[in-house]
Amino acid sequence: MAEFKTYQVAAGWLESVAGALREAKVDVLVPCEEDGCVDLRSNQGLQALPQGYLNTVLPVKRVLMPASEVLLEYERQSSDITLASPQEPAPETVVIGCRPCDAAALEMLDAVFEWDYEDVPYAERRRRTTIVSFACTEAHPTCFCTSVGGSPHNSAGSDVLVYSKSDGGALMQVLTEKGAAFIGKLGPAAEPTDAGPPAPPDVPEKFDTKKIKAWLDENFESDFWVDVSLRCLGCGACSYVCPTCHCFDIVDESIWNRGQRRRNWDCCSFALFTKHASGHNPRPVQSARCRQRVMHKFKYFPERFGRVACVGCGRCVRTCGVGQGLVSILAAMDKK
Amino acid sequence: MSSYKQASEDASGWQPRIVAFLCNWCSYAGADLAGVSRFEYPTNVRIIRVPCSGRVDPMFVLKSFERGADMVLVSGCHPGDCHYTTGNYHARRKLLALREMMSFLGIDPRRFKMSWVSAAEGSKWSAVIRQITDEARSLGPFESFPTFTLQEVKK
Amino acid sequence: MTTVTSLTRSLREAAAQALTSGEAAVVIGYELNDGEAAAPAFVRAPEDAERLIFDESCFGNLAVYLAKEEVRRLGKLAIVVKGCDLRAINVLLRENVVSRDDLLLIGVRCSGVGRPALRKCSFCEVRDPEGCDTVVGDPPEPPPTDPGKRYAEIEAIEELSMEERWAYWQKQLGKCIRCYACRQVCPLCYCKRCIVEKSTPQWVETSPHLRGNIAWNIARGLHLTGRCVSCGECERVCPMKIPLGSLGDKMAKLVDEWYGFRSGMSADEKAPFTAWSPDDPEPGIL
Amino acid sequence: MNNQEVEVEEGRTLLDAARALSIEIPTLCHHRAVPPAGACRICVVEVKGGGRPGLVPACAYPAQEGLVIETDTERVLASRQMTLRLLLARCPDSEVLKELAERYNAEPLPLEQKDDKCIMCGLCVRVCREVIGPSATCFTGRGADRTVSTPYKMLSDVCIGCGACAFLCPTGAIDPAEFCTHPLEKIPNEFNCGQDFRTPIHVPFPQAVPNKPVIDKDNCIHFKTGKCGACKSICPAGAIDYDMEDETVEEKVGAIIVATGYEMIDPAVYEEYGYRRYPDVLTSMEFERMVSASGATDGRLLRPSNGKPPKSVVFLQCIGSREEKIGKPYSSKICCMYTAKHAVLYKHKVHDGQAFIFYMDIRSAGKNYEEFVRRVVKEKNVTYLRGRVAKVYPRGDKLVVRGADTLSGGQVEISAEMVVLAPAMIPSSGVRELAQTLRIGYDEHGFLSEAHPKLKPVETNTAGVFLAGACHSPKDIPDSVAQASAAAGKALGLVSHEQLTREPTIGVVNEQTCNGCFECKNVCAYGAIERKELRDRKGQLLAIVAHINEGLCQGCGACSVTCRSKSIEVQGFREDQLFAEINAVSR
Repeated sequence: MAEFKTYQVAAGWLESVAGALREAKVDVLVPCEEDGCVDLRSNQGLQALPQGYLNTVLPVKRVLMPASEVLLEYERQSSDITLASPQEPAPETVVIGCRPCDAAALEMLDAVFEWDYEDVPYAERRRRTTIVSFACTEAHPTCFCTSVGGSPHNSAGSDVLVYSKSDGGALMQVLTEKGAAFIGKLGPAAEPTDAGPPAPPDVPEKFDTKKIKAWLDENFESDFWVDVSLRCLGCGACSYVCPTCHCFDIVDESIWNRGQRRRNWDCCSFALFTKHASGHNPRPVQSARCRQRVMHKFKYFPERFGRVACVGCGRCVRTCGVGQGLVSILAAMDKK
Repeated sequence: MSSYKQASEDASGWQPRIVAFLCNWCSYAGADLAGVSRFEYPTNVRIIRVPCSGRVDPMFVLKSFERGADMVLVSGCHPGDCHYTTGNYHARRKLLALREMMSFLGIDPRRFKMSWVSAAEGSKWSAVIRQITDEARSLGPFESFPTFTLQEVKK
Repeated sequence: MTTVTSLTRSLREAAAQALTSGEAAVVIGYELNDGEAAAPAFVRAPEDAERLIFDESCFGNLAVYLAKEEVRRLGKLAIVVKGCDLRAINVLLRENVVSRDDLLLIGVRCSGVGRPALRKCSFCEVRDPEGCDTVVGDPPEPPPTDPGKRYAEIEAIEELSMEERWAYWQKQLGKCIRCYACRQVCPLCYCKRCIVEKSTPQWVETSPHLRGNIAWNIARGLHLTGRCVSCGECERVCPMKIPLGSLGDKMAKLVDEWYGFRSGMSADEKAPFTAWSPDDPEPGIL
Repeated sequence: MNNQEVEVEEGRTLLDAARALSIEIPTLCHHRAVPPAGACRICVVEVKGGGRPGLVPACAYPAQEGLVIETDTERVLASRQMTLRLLLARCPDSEVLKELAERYNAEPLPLEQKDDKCIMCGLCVRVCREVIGPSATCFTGRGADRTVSTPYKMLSDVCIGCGACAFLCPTGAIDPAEFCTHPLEKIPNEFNCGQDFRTPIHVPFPQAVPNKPVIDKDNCIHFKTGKCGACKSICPAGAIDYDMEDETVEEKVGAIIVATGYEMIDPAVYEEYGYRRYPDVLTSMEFERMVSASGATDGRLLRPSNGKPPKSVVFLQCIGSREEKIGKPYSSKICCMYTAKHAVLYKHKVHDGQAFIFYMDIRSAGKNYEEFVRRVVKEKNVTYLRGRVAKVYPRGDKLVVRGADTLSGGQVEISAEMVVLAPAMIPSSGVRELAQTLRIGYDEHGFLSEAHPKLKPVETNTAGVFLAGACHSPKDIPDSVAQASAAAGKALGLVSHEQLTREPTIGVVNEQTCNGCFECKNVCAYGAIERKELRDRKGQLLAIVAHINEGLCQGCGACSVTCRSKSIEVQGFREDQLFAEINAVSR
């Protein structure tokens, strides 16, 4: 693997690179604020990024694994079925301004979607997407990346890691070939430098994943689950905003003999998630579903892929309407 | 499906598609009477017979739009004449609520019609259909609504 | 840590009393939380009543828990209700979701939640909950604005042209990711099977595309017409910040203007969609 | 009596005895309701033995053990003959007397003839005193001046105007109206279109079913004043009971046949025809009653204005029918034929009379109908004029009918003595309320709707309700009879089975998903939604859900739409079925 350098750019770099990329028909996604809601959009006008935004509402996940995507279209005539791949291949995409935790989450999604066989739609997009993440300059009380082996400067999953400067300039740490290609678009504006990154903001550790794993191994059956899940309403908000949650549902939307097969986000908190056609539901109550979510992230996933399925972005905590969120549960376990 | 399309197209190409839900006792009989009385009306209306206008769920109307209807009509007995005494009163409340919500969302409420046509009003039926077909034609295809569409499947 | 107000203190006493006397097996109330909203608390022992608080951070409409299976398993429920939450409970009583006998209502006199106070609080008519078993707190000061402003927010939308409204809602509903937080947090969305979960036929497509989202929000809006008590929880918990409240308000305004009906004001009224009058308005019917 | 043994109760009279043997004895002053007075002496019989022999009035003479009576001896006949001769001399025009006189070949005595009607029997006086009570009348004057009158011949305020005296008077000599202070309201006879009058107690019309008298409480003196009671005391069968009340009878029935008939539009709204303004302008119904033998004039056709037969009659058809603006668009169907009939009847009554008929078109479809009309035109030389009448106005004692004759293309002016209008048929008033109660449809005119114009002409949309006659549309008698027979057949077919076959399209609840909110109960018009408890094997209550009573449910589907969890399906109109239809028609 080649040696990658760190570069230095002056203010206005973003506009120029975005312009250059769009010239090359590349889809540029950056955080934009609308109705008090920061999200990744292919920002045409590209006004300056939202000031001091904590993170996007939805993680980068949604670029590579859209909330809903067409897998195929079909038409049936008597016995023979014609299949068709729906649309033109995923466009070249550059995501600028996501957070290291989101980028780090991509490695976990990669693990899932390339594990037993390659998930074509995901892999396609992954190959064509460059991730330019912005290192965090400050931490939110709900952040806990450090508790799950991450950090505000985590470079995992990113192609370029950007350390913004107060003057609008930035330090750019290239991490992959894609990253190098991205810097290439900046041309001479990007000068190599030996300057090191600034000190990361402090994110306190809130729990120890090893202790939690150990506890989970012992406590599949426990009143604890009922107690902590009483307030859970069973919506999918936490999973849908989670950078690592990747459960999906396959639906056919059809009219007569023609239809579309779609992959939509799904969530283990839904009662319907495990409901059988018979009406039987192996996870009949919310406590069982909450347990599943925790178990998956901190027991089953580690057992299969050797790392927890959580990057500590804190979205679940911030999003939950009833103050649930993983951290309180995990912290409680940690105390046990 | 394309075969039907051609059938409904005249020289000018596009023809409005109107889905009509008719109560069995009044409007359906009224439409039948229009037939036996030889009242003419446009062929753009596709009739679905229901026991009562009170059987028409707002979802039926919505689904018709999703499936590409340019206009939806629900027709029942005149107030006071419902075969089931109150079905059309319930229909009136629920379906007008739908229309109000459509309008609030900016979904053209003119696309959704209701009428009271009795079993004896064959002429009114044909008049209503002529009127709303003209309106549907002047409104043009209901493109603003996200209908169910597929790219042509490649063979 | 906020200082314990007299309201909170008397609330804790009421809760502890209910638990010690055995009138209730659990008190559903609010407790402190890192976020800006207090979290629901389920207090099962008198000494735990100290966890309970009541202040302007207590947005939540706890009535939603009355229909939750595992909560009901805990035994007889006592619940801390604001006047506005009580309206939802009235609907639940009417619809036989709970029976009044199985319920201990601890009402709190509320001067509005949120900093600044929520819109709904600025013209609240039910600051003093009626029909509770016990009510705590001092008589609240009257709301700053008059109830006439109730529908001011949606009237702004109604004034837009149809095309503008459509553009607005396409953008808003286009954001929906179908996490169903709105449904789950709604005290009145207690169906054993939501219409969106019915697949034969699939009236509402589950995919979060515009078509499915419009169907979903219209279906939900109509199912709540004449029932929604405008507690605003759906809008508060929506991760995509979709102004869902205005859909509910629109229909509330409709039934108010057409049928002189306001939901949840009492437990024995008939919902507009189950009532009728020969001379109901019928504009535009041919 | 007349050599026959007869036994009667203590206190009965010889007359009763004779009637028991059906021996005919004439009477005038006797009525069973009034104590006998033996005033007229017509009923005399001869006592032959068992008592003091001689002539005695049978009506008053008490029957006794061993009496021997002869009713037709020379003496008896001679006595009756003489009595009659005396009475005839007084009342030569009395029909009753003339008839009796014939039987006893009695000539009037050659005395100074009077033309009185009263035979001084005093029955009126007695009934008033002894039965009704007020004693309004009495005999006044003496000898030749003796008359029945009120005291001092003054108008009487004690007379209640019950008319019992007039009713009993054998010679029709008395009329309370002449001496009663409170004016006796005459009650128009509805059946004869008010062309004559009826008593408060009356038989509604000949061939009424049941053919029994009814008391019209609003006009009955007994119900108004508590007095009178004449009918009760007079009725031989004792059938009259003033305490009877109208009662509402509830019946559970398996079928209902609606046969509410029709009314006629009020022709007075068309002022040009002058109905109600000119007495000689009649409706066809009024004409019909007048020429009917059972009508007010006993079938004599007379001009209301002067009581003389009309020399010319003009019939106007389509009054208010086939008339979009102020009338009815439909054809009343029966007018062409009955007008032709009326023209014929007129010619029969007034041989030299002239009949004119203004018509729009002659609708004579039906067996032998056209032939009949042709015959009327040719043989009865009735003049048919195709056109409308513009105006009817009086000239002298006649009416001028001005109209257009579209065939000759000219104005015609006919001087008529009577004008007969054929108003449009309209449904009976109140039929709309009835239809709403029965949940059957009706058109904008109020005619009831059949379930299908071709295939179900007798049925309505509500199972078990059938139509017969003009409530459905204008119909003549044959059509009405045919439809009525069909309706009866349908009704019988329905109730003749052990079990009722029902439509399978009813609601069914999905108990797995029902929330038990019972909002469906609120919208069910049939009370078909019931509560059902779901229990597990141990009998633990799991849930209370809705259950639909198959017998009550009519399958309207209101519950299905109201159900938010979509837990109610209507068989035959299931959601997946309708979904498929929507897919099919919207593509």
